[in-house]
Amino acid sequence: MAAGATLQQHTPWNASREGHGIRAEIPWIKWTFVSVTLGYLGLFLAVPLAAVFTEALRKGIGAYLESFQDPAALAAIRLTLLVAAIAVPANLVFGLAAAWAIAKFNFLGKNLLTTLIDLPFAVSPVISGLIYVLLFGQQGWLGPWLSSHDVNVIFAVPGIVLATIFVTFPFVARELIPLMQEQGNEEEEAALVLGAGAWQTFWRVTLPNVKWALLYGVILCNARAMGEFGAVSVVSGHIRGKTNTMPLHVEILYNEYNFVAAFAVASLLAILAMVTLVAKTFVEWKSRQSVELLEPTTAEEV
Amino acid sequence: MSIELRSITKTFGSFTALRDVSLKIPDGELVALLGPSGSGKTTLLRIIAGLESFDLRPQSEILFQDRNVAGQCVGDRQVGFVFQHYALFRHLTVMENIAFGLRVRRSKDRPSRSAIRDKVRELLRLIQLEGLENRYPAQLSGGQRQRVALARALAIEPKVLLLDEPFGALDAKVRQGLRRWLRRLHDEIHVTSVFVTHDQEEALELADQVVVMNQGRIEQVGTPEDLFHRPANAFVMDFLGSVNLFHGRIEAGKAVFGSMVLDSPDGLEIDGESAKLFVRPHELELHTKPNGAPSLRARVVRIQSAGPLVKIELASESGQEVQLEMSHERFREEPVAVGNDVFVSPRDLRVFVADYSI
Amino acid sequence: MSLRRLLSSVALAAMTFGFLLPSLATAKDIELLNVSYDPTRELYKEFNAAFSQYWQARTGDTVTIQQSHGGAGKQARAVIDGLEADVVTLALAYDIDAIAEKADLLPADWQKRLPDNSAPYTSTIVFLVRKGNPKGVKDWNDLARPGISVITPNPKTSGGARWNYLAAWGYVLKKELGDLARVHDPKAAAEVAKANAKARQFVTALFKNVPVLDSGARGSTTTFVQRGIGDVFISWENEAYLAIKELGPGKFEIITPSISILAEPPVAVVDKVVDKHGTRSVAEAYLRFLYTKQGQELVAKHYYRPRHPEVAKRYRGQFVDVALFTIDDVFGGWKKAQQTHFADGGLFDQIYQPK
Amino acid sequence: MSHWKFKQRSVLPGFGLALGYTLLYLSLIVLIPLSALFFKTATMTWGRIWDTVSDPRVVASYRLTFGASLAAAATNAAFGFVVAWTLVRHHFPGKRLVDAVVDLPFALPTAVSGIALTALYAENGWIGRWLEPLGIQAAFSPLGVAIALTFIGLPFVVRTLQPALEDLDVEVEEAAASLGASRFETFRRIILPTVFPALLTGFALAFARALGEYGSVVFIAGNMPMKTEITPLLIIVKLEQYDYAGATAIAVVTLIASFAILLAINLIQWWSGYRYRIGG
Repeated sequence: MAAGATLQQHTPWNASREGHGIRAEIPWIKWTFVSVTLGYLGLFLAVPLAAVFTEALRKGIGAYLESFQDPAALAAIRLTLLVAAIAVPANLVFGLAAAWAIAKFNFLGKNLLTTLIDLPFAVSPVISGLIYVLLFGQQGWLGPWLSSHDVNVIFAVPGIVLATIFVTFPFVARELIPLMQEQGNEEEEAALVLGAGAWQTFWRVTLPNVKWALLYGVILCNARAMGEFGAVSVVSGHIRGKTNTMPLHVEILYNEYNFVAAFAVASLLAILAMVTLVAKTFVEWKSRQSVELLEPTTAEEV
Repeated sequence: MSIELRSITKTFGSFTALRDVSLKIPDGELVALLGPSGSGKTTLLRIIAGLESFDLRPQSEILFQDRNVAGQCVGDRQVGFVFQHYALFRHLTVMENIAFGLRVRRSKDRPSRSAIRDKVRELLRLIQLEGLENRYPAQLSGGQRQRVALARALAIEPKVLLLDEPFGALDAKVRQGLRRWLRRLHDEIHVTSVFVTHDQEEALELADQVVVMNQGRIEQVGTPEDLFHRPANAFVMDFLGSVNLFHGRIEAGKAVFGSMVLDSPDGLEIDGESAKLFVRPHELELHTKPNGAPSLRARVVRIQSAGPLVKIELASESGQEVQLEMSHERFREEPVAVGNDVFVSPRDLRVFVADYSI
Repeated sequence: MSLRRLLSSVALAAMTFGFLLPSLATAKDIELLNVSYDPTRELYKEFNAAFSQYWQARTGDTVTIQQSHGGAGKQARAVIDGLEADVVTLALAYDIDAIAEKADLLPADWQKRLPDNSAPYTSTIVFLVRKGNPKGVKDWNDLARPGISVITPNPKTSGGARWNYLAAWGYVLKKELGDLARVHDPKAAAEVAKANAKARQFVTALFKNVPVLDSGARGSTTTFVQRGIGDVFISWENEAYLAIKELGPGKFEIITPSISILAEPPVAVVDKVVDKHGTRSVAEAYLRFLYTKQGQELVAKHYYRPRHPEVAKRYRGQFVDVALFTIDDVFGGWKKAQQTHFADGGLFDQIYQPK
Repeated sequence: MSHWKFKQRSVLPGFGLALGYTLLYLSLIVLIPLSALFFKTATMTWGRIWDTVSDPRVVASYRLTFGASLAAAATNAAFGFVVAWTLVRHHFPGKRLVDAVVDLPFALPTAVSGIALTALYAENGWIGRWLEPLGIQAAFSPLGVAIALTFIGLPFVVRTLQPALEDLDVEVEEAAASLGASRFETFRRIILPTVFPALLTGFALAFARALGEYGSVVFIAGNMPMKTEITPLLIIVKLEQYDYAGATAIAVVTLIASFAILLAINLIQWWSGYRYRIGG
């Protein structure tokens, strides 16, 4: 599903794949490919990123740093962290449960279930927000009851959390399912034969085997949770300093002609994105290491 | 501990993996489940272990030493299971792998740390991998992994040891060595053991008893000698070792295979029934002239004398390919060359009616 | 095993997630939420501070006013859906009507509760052009000229854009009929119909010149000022002044058309919410403070036209004199205007209907 | 078949708990809220629903959304192939960095992408100022929408193709070469058909993602009725006119489209066996 969803097979800088023998490429073809790649990625990725930082630093580093003094900006950062801290673990637990059920067992409707888990990924963020308005809004099913019990869901933190959970719903599960399917059930069976209980098998065998994929899913999930705009925008209420997450705060600052501050907060999100990429690369590297350990080695024979 | 299976059937959807299988394995024996892939042997092994359920029918039972264990879950059956691909825990060292079964016990049953360490040491000695206890599975060769898997299974002191294609993933030389080692190990510890294999040589060499399976059924149970010399049916005959097959029919109480007419064995006197003659290559005699015995004319196509036996490839008068083996002495007595016309007569006869075809 | 410990605590957190979070309003100090529209951000930022001070001096309570800004339609919808606004200060009476009608949070006659139709300040619609007015824009009819590029937000989503649209429409009626009073004269019905047809043609031509329809007034300002798109920007008067002040002194000029609409952005206390929060008195005081001399000064400072005669007089120089008509005068009130022009399938939609 | 059972029996524990929790969570977070959409739509008559979803302005938005998504996904399929190929087969300085940066659109919040792209492609932006003299209007045109959608869809094609290209067996290529195929022939007849399911999956993922995208598009689209309004924006517009039922009716249409694409993706993967290869 999601980008880079195929962690366990992904070995981008494996030297052995560089073309030699039959795969040797004529140099001009190779360099055409490389330049098209660099050009395309440069145009679509590097330039926008550079634009964010250029705009943010337009009035100097002082003005840039000052943008983070604003209590509303700090509140937005705090809220974003809080939302991610709730949404990510919730989806983590779900992802483990779903992957266990789907990867380790055969049952009727498994394909449908897999598709339904993917669904939030393909649903427009606008709709993701809208459904919670329909459910919890004053005109919705539960709104009047909630309001009479003085519980705020929508236009408050719970609504933002729910919308965030919705949009990041499939991430962990989608990382785990293919890997756990590929690993099969033998190690778990071995543990059971050896007398391990259900939890022991899970904690001691299954979890260590998928920990890198799990972490990878969490990283992607977290990136999206912190960066979601559309869905959160619909349920937030945009109360400055209270229900604005960082992406919403960017929009607000932008609309206040405070471009430096807007791009400053945006650059913070961009830095988060880059940290995500670094973390992701690290996890890929670690997991590939553990995969490579599985390749047959030339250890001495019997 | 003896194992007894009574009337076990297993279906996966519309596919029947086991049909009404019953089997008794005496205490302390080393038994092979032999059969082609898809014959149900691995399913049977997994059912014994409790890794697979079987179809619930009132007469179906699994007894360990006369105790029905059908309702018992896998962890409580005290079986040691060696998986085909070993299923070693890749994130644990050799030592941790072997100790796993002891460490996951409830605290009141769990041996002390030092007891576990001693046990692991002992097992490492048994599998001859002392000094490798801190390696990870990925850092071991195939044969080493195999032995670690075995040690891990033995650590819990199982009443029954089950091995799924234990040497399947190893190359020929390692396989030979491990096979003998396993036999010696079994003679030493004498735990009832069942292993699955599709390699008849392995089964015949290693096992006290061999269970030949085909299409979810047991075809024959017996000692290696029984099976080889007294195969119960065409399948067993064909499956154990190479064999020449001649097609013929029963005519006037005789089995007719081209120019060769044989006395029909008992119970095969129905005229017109098609018959099959199975003869192993070493059971065929070769003569340059007819000697009175029923024989087939054939022409020598190829002679391969590099090896313990001389292997001769012949083409019969109907064009069928016939394989023959003889000793070097016999070959020297009556030498033939490619292109010679010769006469071939079977020493041992096994004619089966046609309900099995190759 | 640290991974294990981490995961257990995470699992625990997950089980207690979301629903158990305490609702937010537990602060001891008084909090008010003012849900407002796009161009009032700067005004209320300053006004809130002033009111807090005033209220503390009078009662000793500290009052913190939370702000929420956005397109007026979006904001009204949020209140309808349960955003607990103590007061709403929106662009159009229609939006507050919608709150009254759809969510019944305040009485239908809310507009009668405060002076001047509950609109403590007014504004109008003017043009912002680039320095030196290179396209020579003087009045509404220039906007429909071919080759001119006009920026306005989308009337379907922006309150300000509806004012823009209606001002343009009113300009044609005035030109055709001479006197806008005749719109409601039954004897002039035929002429009015003809004038309306002309107005429709004109507005259609005008919107054909619009290259970007942003969803809110602020988006349009950015497009015009920041992105450099368009020759004329039809804008709130205060937004135009603010844009010049904030974004490009010396880069833009304001052009006042011969006639424009009197925009009356209304304010109201949301009864059900203040009763629930127990904030009625402070909310009412907050809105009434808008009408005080101090409030009106702030209003004028942010380029809204003050109602207070004294303040208005003082700031007369700041605002150009322009003939203004009201929406009631020409369109018979918001409800009717909304129905005829902006509802789905209304006149505005027909502009974009393929022929 | 009379033999099927809900679940094949297995010795592994925890199926009930895991599936139960999965279904509960799925229902609470996804299914029940989504069903609200259908119930709200059901308050309208069929005629009203049809009028709403077939309104010319809405239809124009479908056309734009589908068209731009298709164009973006196709662009990504073509260039994504080149990128994936380069990253798998070639070595060049900075390759690690390039590989890591492919996921940027995924990690970057859409709002940030939106304002950054708008700033770049507007007439006075870094890129827009070069396009303008050529008579190309990038921002505030369907082209702008396609640019934003290309940006967000970029990782999908690359990331689904990469493993498929890596899995290619060098022996197969050698076999083709030994049979006399040229490099290009080998590519066209052997490599392309082998990785085609992955390419198709990547394309469909990018397409599905593009259909629903909102945050990065609204800034750059210009939002002209009939011209540059995307469907998710129309949902917002309907909402802001207090037309909940109308908004949900359009939402249902897009939801069904999303679901259909997802099913198609799962079918492609089932068909090619490329994703859910079950080990052993």
